[in-house]
Amino acid sequence: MITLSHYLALGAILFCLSVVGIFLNRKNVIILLMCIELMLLSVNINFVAFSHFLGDGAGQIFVFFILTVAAAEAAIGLAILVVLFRNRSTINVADLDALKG
Amino acid sequence: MTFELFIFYFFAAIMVFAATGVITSRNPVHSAMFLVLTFFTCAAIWLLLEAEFLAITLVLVYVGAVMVLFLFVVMMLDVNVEPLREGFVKYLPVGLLVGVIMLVEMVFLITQKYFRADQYPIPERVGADELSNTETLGRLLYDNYLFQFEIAAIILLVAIVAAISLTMRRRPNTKYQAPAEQVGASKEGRLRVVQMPSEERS
Amino acid sequence: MSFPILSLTIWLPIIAGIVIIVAGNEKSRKLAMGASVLTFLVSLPLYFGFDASTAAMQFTENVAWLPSFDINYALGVDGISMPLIVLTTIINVIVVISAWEVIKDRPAVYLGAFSIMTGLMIGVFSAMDAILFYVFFEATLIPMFLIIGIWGGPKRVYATVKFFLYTFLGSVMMLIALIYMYREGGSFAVLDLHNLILNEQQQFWIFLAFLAAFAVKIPMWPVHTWLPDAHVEAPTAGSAVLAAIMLKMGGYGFLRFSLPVAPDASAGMDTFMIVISLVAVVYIGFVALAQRDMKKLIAYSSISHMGFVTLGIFIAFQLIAKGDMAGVALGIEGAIIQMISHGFISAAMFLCVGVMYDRIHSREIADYGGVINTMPIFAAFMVFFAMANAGLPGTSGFVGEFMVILASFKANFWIAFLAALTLILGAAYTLWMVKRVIMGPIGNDKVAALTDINRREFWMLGLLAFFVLLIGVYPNMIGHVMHASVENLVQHISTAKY
Amino acid sequence: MDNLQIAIPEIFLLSATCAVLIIGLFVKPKSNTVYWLSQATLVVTLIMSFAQIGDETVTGMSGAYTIDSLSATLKTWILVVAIGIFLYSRDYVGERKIQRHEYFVLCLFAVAGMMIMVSATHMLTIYLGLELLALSQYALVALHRDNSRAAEAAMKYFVLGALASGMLLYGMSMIYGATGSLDLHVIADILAGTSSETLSAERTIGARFGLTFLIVGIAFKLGAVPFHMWVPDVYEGAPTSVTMFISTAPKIAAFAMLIRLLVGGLETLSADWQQMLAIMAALSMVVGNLIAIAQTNIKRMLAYSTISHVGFLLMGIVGVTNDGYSAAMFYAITYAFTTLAAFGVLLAISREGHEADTLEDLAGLGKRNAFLATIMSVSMISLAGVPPLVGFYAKLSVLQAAVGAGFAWLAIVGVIMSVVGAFYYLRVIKFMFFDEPTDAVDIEIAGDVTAGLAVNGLAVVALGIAPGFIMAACIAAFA
Amino acid sequence: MKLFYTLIPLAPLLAAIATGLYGRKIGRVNSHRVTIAGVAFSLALSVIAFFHVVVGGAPTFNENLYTWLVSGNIRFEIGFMVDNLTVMMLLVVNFVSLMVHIYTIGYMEDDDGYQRFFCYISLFTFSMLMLVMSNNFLQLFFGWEAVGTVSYLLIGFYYKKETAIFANMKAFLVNRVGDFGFVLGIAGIVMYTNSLAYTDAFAAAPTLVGQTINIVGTAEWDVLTVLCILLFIGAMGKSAQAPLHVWLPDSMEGPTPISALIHAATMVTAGIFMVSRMSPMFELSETALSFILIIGAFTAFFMGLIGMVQNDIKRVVAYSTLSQLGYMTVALGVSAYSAAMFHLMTHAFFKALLFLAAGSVIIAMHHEQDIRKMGGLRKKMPITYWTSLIGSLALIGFPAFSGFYSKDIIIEAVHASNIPGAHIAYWAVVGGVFVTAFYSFRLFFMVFHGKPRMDDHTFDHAKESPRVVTIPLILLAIPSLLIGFFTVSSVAFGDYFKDIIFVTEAHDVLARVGEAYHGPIQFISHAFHAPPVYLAFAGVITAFVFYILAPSIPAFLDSKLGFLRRILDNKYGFDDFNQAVFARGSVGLGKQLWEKGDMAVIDGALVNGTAKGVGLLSGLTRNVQSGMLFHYAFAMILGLLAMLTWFLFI
Repeated sequence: MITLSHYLALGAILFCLSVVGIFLNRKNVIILLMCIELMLLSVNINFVAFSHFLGDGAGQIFVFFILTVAAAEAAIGLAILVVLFRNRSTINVADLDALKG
Repeated sequence: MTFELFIFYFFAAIMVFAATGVITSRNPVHSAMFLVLTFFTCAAIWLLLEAEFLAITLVLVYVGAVMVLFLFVVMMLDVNVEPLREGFVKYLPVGLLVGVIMLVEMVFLITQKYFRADQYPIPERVGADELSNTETLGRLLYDNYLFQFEIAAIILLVAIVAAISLTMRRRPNTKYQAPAEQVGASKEGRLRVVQMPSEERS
Repeated sequence: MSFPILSLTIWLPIIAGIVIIVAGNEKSRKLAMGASVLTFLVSLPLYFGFDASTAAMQFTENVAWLPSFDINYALGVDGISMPLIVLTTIINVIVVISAWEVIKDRPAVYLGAFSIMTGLMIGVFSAMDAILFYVFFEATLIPMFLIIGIWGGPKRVYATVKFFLYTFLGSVMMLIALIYMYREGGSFAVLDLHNLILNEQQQFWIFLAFLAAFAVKIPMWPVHTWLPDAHVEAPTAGSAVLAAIMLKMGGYGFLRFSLPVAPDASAGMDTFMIVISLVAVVYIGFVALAQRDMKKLIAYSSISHMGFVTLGIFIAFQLIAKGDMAGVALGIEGAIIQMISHGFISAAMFLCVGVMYDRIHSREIADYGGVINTMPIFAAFMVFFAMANAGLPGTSGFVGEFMVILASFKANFWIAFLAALTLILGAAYTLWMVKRVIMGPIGNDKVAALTDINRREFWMLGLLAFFVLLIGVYPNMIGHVMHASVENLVQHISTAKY
Repeated sequence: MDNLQIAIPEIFLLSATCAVLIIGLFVKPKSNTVYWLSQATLVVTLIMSFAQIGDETVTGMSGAYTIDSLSATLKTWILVVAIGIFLYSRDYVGERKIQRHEYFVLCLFAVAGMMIMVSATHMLTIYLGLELLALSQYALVALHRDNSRAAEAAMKYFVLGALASGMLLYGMSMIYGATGSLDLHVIADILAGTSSETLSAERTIGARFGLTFLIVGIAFKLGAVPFHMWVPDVYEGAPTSVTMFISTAPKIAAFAMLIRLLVGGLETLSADWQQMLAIMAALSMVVGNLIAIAQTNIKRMLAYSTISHVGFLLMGIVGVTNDGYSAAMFYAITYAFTTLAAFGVLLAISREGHEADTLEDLAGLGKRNAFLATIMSVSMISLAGVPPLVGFYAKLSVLQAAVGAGFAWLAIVGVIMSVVGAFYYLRVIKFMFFDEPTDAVDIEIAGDVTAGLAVNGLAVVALGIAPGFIMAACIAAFA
Repeated sequence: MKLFYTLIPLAPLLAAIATGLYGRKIGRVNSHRVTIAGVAFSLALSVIAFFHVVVGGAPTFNENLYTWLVSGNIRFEIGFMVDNLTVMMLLVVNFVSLMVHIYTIGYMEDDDGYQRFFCYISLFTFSMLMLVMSNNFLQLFFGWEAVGTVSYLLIGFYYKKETAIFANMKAFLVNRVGDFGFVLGIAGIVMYTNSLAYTDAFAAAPTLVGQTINIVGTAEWDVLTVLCILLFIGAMGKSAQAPLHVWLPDSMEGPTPISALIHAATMVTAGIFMVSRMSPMFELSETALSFILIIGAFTAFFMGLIGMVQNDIKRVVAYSTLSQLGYMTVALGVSAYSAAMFHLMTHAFFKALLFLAAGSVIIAMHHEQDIRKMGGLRKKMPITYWTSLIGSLALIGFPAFSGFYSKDIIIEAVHASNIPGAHIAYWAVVGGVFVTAFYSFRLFFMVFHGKPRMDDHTFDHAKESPRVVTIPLILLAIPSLLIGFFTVSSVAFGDYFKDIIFVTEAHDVLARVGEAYHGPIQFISHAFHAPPVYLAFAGVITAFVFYILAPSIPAFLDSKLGFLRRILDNKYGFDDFNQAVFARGSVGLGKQLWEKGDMAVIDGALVNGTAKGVGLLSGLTRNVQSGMLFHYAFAMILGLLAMLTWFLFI
């Protein structure tokens, strides 16, 4: 039988993977955006799982909104990416070091 | 192991694999494709959780729209894939260490009794009163969560405004016609009569 | 409530200061003069209307200010604070005189800043609410910071930042202590803090916190190093006010807070305090001897003299332990008189240096010599103030030192011995400077071209000389007003709090 | 769906913003129409919000939205600060290639997001308000499209912001899972055991687990160490007007979010979060003040200063007392308009082709324009916490809260660090007053901006002398 | 009477203020008129007081003028005590001061600082009067310091002279060393009596006998001894007792009139006066008396020796002053206070005379002070010559001259005393007689006899000084000659000091000496039975031989005993030692403390070090802000991880 813990663990694994991804990825900003999508996915899994096990629809509603916002976020993120690329001709993460100190 | 569990593990395994692929692929296009795979398996797992509406939405909205957007940008920017993931190996131990410690801690906490089955009553199907998952969500959404729904709409509006204002630009050198201006041209705007003193004859 | 005379003395100069700044450079001098004289006149009823027979706070005002914090706008003076207020208003007049034609760069802002600072300093001495006290205490830093920074010498930025941070660091510790006591006692009223029951541990930490604030301000060795820098770089009047009044806030703080709030801790720490006071007297005395810059020398001499203040205050506990209650008052009153007297003398000394600086633009002793030849009247003043600085009987400089030495002898021979060394050291560094600067043949062409002091400078120095003499000849003028208050303080600190 | 009227200011604001958005398409890019319309929108919203102060607490929208004196007061201040922001940034934006139309519209959306955050008592509403604010801000930072630093800042802000909201969401999911509700009132009741539903001890621990992630999200929004890394880069990279926007009003909103989540929902778990907040507060004060010393870019310096002030703000919260909360609220409000004045001056001395963002740009300002220099000094001294300016009372109140709650060590760290902090604030004054000007160009400021700055500076002084009424409002918010 | 006595010091003070503030306006003549009138008025009042107190036998006047300060239970008063002792001092001070005032008119005739000088000497007179009239320690100390200050001003009167301004600073500082002890002594008295009034202190003194004070380690010291020695340190400074004598010879840089007034007749005797005044205390501590005796004996003999080799006319007199002060101190040491006071009085007259005479010579020599460049002035300056002779004879104790009585009594008293050290002291004072006679007449002969050694021009123009100079000489010569004769019976042996000076039975040497005393004439004849008179003759004769008959002898001795001469020339190295150790040592120490302590350690290491450290730390920590997005993310993740771990384990 699949327990709540199974889903939560899966969510945790995804969460950690995305975290590691953000840390490891030093080349491409797009991958970072994808990692964030992964993280949101892990949250969504949690919400859906809780919603299911609590017998409460609010969790699923939350997921619905997260999906919406994530889409908006992706749009803005990619727009920024485009602006960045136009200015720098690169989306290399390691090149984003003009601001520091 | 029940069949359900098998299905769960099956999709979970693919999902973890795909997610790993997202963060390790050299080519962003591959990453995107892996992400698509992740979403698909996730949708499958959500089906296990009886969240049909969300599972479908995930595929439609995410795979259908968001990921396409990603791929579009990847292609548009045409970033060369060439440089190997320098530093990847160098930072892998640290990243893995942190990731693993975090994972261990989280999983340890999650699988502790806090979230074990005995804490949660036997799962009931959402909206047991004969309503489908979609209908249940719909009622909730347009009844209890209308306000939030409106806010979400605004957020999307912001995204539109932002995306357009950030990316749309008139190239300075492109030539285009402006009929309104052309029609509204008047001689005052075009012609200037200059008075000059006549030159003395020498 | 009677006529709010304390509020008037506080706010009159502050508002006048703003008016001066707004009015612009043209009118600033006359306005400042009027304001300072008016402030002085307003402060006079404090002295003449003072009831010397009681230790209770007088001229009190109490208005709820920040009810949510339990902070009140509470003012009042007793015999300890009242003379300091009058001192402040007098020095304010002198500052205006001193700046009259010397300050050419934005005089309105300069005079306005001094005027505002005067009000704030009076506030420090009259605040009867701990937070109000703190507010005034800190607020005085701002105008001084600007005065040194804008009108100061070449290294002014270093000096003024050092001054600000040094004193700021000290006083924030005091703030924590005040808040802590509020937590314990539920009141910020100074008199309530006096009666707050605190155990040994609490008193110890509170004492240390206050010490951080006041030791820096007064300043005690080894947290004195901001003072020479600040003095050297400050414009003349800035040095004068700094030495004459700002340092006194430290001494006043000891009397108003450290002692009554944490009497047992003060008693426990007395040896330590006495030792560092003596270090200030002796060590700094030697250091002053080695100075080549007149202002630095006077600054060091100030530190040394302030050593007498702390010595006089903390000798009290040794005497209480011995059961000699008469000496307790002697030491504390000596300390207060020393503060007042030093207010006049140090201001005078700095103004004297300023008079020379205005003419030659150097503070180096080596750049002078034989000033008496070209500035005989000035030289007379300078020698007079130097003698006062060296503690000559008949001048105010003697009174406090004498009383403190008397009190310390009662406590311990060696304390008195070391303290009395100032008789020699103080005379040595002051007179040596006088010898090199004032006496002798004309040192160089610049000195030869000097002109003697004008009327303005004469009045400025003359006024100070008058007060120096007055207090020297009849110190009871100050002494009698502080008796009851000091007795009360002695009574308070001689009984353990727990 | 009930009690729609409680959201009237927000509804008006959003509707008006949409109207402005559309009208903006039909006006000439150089006209100030959009600006005036935006200001008018804000003013009307301000009046509406102000009218709500003192009303009794009403919760509506199925428990998702609450109007109480906390929210009404904070909204009022957010709007006041926003009006100032618009005023100061008008000419700055106009002179640069920043689309002023979109700028004001996005700012208005962000203001709406803040207002939603302030009133939200439902985790979903909070999230949406937060995202509305955040997305607008990301866009605003990048709005100066030709500025590669701005783009970099926006990218960093975006990635880290998304990461933080991911963590926040994770925490929300855990709390939802543990308590079975998203409504913070319900959560509070369940956790406190005052609800009909009771929660097993184990599930309470689950909520605590979620709390950890929640704090990350909050701390990120506030900019507390170690979740502060975005702050300096974004402050420096963003156009100054946007930096001003980010550094002022959103802090009030973030404070509100903190209060709604941690106090409104999870106060029962305060034993857990107060320690964490205390450590973050200490770290913020130390790191913020320490690194600020080394800065030469004034925007970056103010960024680190912000971080340190967040530390102070948190100091008020750790006491877990109403006094402490009101102290922190006071801190947030006064911090916002004090910083506003500082940025207002920076904007006033910037001009086309010249950004005033290094300390050297301020050199001799006292001689070039004594008025601006005075406003800047007042702001700096207030931020340093020197009486009698308002920053002192803010510090006093949080210190009092911390000491009262037994966090004396934190208070001592705080005051020592405020001395370190005083150094760099003084350095600004030093450049303005003690140094000679390097730039002789006259500074021209519009009359209304002058008036705005004057009022702003005067407020910092006057509230220093009589901070009573704001303080009373803050106390009333938690009464 | 209060007002009456108040006027005595007030008159010169007012005169001083008048000339000080308005000197330029009222002019030179009026300046000296005002001040002379002030002092004369004061003198007249003193005379009245003399008749009132001494002749009329009025009880001791002891009243407070006003309360200076009240603190605790201690009242600081300003007040006067007038008794026989005071009156004697009043007369001496006012008389000498008046003489000096008059003399100054002539001496300072050409000086720019004419008015200033008169202001100073009047101020000095005021200070000295305050000192002697005081009825309490506070006022005593005031006068004590005030005379020191005016002395400072006067020594540095020629402020352009490097040596003068060095000398005045030195004088003040050395005096301050004495005052340092003095103030501690006063503090001690306050500690034990809680009062500053003489009467209280004297009344309490017997109760202090046997009490001890712990000063070093566990050693218990007798309170009175400690207090008396501390007070005496003050006297050592003011009365120039070794080793605090170093300022006096240098003080000769001042104009001659003040050398007469301050450094011979009045200020330097303040110490002697003070100890006599305090006799009820000193008397109770034999240790202190012994200490005084030794110091005095040392000063009397060894300072005299230095006088033998000095060539500056004023310095010779100055060293003679040192030596004579030593005599007085010795007298104090053996409890012969009356004798000390007696010698003080006679010495005041003849030493003032000698100084003024020297000044007169200096005027004639156009401010040349080296006696090797003088000689043969006897004919040129008869009045100066004769008055000098009287002064010198008085100084060496030539029988019947006033100095003879006082000095002889002291020698007798020392002889009769049996306190520790009296034996050595006796030989010192007896030896001192010869020395004194030698250098006094060396000076005398070199100046007035023999061949003129100055250039002809100077010699030709040398003439007797004007009347304003000579009249004071004559007026001073009279008491130098006679005062001893008239007063020895009452002052030294009689009951002039009645109860004022207190002497215990055991110490009462004067009573023992007095047993053999039967009037002044008899005293002279009695003196011929003892060595001092012969030693004085011997000294004069030796001087005559050395400097008139056979001037080659000194040169010969010089070549043989050069090292001795060098020791004396170096004044036993006191000055060099002070200069090297105290002066340079202090400045050096100050410099070290400043540079190493203040600047390096406190400011450099601690203050700026902290600032630098913070700056450094700041520079380091800002590197954490690397600009790299993944680092930022990593920081957040680490933060989260830390919080999770915290949550897990706590």
